[in-house]
Amino acid sequence: MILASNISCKRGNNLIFENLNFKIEDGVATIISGKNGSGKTSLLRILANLLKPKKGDIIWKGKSIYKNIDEYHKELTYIADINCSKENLSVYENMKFWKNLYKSSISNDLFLKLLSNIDLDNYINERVKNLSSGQKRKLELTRLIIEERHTWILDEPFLGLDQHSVSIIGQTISDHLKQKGTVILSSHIPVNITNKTYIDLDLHESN
Amino acid sequence: MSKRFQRVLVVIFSLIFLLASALLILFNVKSNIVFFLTPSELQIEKHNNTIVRVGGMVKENSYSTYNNIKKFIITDNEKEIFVNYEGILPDLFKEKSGVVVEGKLINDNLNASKVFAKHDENYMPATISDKLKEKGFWNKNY
Amino acid sequence: MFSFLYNPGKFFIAAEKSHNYIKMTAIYLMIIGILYALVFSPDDYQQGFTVKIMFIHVPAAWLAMFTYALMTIYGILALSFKITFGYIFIKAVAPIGLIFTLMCLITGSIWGKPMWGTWWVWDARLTSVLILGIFYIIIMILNRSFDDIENGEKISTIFVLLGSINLPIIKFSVDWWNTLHQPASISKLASPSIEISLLLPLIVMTIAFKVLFLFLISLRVRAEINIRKQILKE
Amino acid sequence: MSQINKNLFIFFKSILSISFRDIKIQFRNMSYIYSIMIFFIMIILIFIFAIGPDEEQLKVYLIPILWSILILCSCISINNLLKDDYLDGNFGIYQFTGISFELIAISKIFTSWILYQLPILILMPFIAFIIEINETKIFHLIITIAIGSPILTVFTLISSAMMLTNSKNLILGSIIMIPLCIPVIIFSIGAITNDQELFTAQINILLSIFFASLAIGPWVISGCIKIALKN
Repeated sequence: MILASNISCKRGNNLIFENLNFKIEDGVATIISGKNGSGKTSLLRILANLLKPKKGDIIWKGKSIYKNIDEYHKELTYIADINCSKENLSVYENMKFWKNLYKSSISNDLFLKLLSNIDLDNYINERVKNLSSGQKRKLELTRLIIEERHTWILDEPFLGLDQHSVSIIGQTISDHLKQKGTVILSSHIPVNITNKTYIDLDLHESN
Repeated sequence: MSKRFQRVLVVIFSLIFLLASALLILFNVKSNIVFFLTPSELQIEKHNNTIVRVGGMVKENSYSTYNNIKKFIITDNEKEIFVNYEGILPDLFKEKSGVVVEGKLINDNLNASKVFAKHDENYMPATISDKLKEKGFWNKNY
Repeated sequence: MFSFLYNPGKFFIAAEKSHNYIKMTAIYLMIIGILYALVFSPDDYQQGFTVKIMFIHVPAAWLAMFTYALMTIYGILALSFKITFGYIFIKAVAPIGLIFTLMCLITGSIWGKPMWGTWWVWDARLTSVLILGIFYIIIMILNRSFDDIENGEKISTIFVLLGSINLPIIKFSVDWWNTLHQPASISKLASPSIEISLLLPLIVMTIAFKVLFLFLISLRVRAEINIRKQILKE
Repeated sequence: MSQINKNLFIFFKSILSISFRDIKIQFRNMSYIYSIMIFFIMIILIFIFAIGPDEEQLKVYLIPILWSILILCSCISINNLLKDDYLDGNFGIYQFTGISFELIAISKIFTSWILYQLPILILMPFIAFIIEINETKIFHLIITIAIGSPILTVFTLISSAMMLTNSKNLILGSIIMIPLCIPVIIFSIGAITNDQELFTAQINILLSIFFASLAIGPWVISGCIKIALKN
């Protein structure tokens, strides 16, 4: 469970949102909605400690995350709106790198299963630069499984995905929620997730 | 391995490296970045026909001009170098005071292209130094 | 009590209060010092009248280094204790340091031409002071070339700390290596090698420069704080 | 005990995977490394043509020129070293892996040296033979470059890390780096041109700069990366 108390965010000279309070529960997907520029990405970056809020605090396990940042980071998977896979490496090499980097215990068989789930199994030795943008995004989303973390923070995960893939990812998220995982995402595309609440940033817009 | 422990490791390595670099500097105080050589450091065989800077004191009673060519001797109380120079000497150029000469070395003659006066860190009103000289207390150790 | 040294608001008030006093002391001390140094002090036994350049050259050189040392201290404070005044101070003071460095270099070469016989040589002391000047310029550029102002301030502060290695090199260059520049005259505390009648005007000029420096700091830092307030309001 | 060993092994695997991936990416696309080497040779040619056919002069000037070009080549790579990882969010995800940025900085120093300085170091003996400098000088040149190029790598990484959030003023990185390089070039040229006894003294000072830069470098680099990430 993550508690946000009174966070305000400022980009340049613009105050984007002010005094935001919310609670993120385990087992419920929290979907952050709002217009362009309402601060969805900023909020997610604040939750992932990639951005310092102007004011306010985020409380996790009864403590401020800023006092317990290493433990907090070990629970996180953050998927940004850009893909961090390297264009010159193959699909398999990228996944292998993430596996080693995150000290994951996942097996190679699971890799193949994962890839066939999202229709990438024919591209396993293809370089990432030859994939389409939707396929790149799907490759990026395999990190959700590879990293084996409890809290998922997803920034526009469905960008450029077809309807079929969206439902697969939605199913993955639902499965994670069933195991009492935490999911926070921002999305413009309606997804079929069983358990969800909304945070509407438009209501908190400051002038 | 927590991040704190990793940082401690890196701190230890940094300290070892800093210690190593400090030790290397300490055992190496003298010797380099030479703006000039002293006459005894100058090796005539090696520096012959090359452009060098030589620094030392102008020997007493060695300065003479001949056809606009100034001749004097630089010494560091061990070795002497003969200097020929054609041009304007700086104000501070004086016998028994420091000088740096840049030019081509031919045997133990230096054909100077530039003469810099190296002045010492002593400042004293002119009147007082005259009095001191009169009384015989004048012992400048440079 | 000393909180005005690191609190922008309190510094602003203290600087505003003391503004007139500092200004007047700077002016008077400057007049006294310049008169004393240029007119009433005796000529040197070696250098004659040219020794008068020393009375500007030496205080300027000291301040050029002192400014950097102050910036280093404030940089450490800013980075390790998150004191934002440190960033303001560095941003405001770097141009002052540059001016003193330039003053030192220009007077030095004016003095060097008749005395040494050259405007400039690449010996350790002169080169390291030139690098100090370049560092000031880099710090100023760094402060101004980032989209995010705070970012630029942090980066330039890190650069200030990196560049502080240059300070001991400047100070000891004349002792470590044989240079054309003479060793320091004042630092020999037991017996400075300057005669008292030449030392006194130097001390007066040094104090005058220090007060002038204080005045410039208070002006520039206040201007910087005002700019910040403006940004915050917008 | 074996559990601890296993954890250590996994941890180092995770750091080394970063280095190996960087090297792999550059080796997939060798053109950058080739271009640095070709650039190096081209500038030497330009200097040879500029100085003219006088061999005596060439022998005097070429070693300082080689060193200057080495610094220029390092300057060129400044905008390549860390920016990719910053822009595609890789530094962001390194935060969540439990590896501190100091160690990542060390791995970056290692890989950047291998990728951008080692090729030139390998190239150096051939170049030196072509321009016929005598053997001891070549030997000294290679030693100074072997010690000096890691220092240059650290400095390029420092200025590269400082320039992460600055996308407009691309030349600023070189401006930061060059004044820091002045002592390196003074002592390495001093070591080559001076005779044997001064050679060891100068090499010692070069070594001490090497140790100092390796000690300070990771902290500065990681600090700058953290500042850039928090933006």
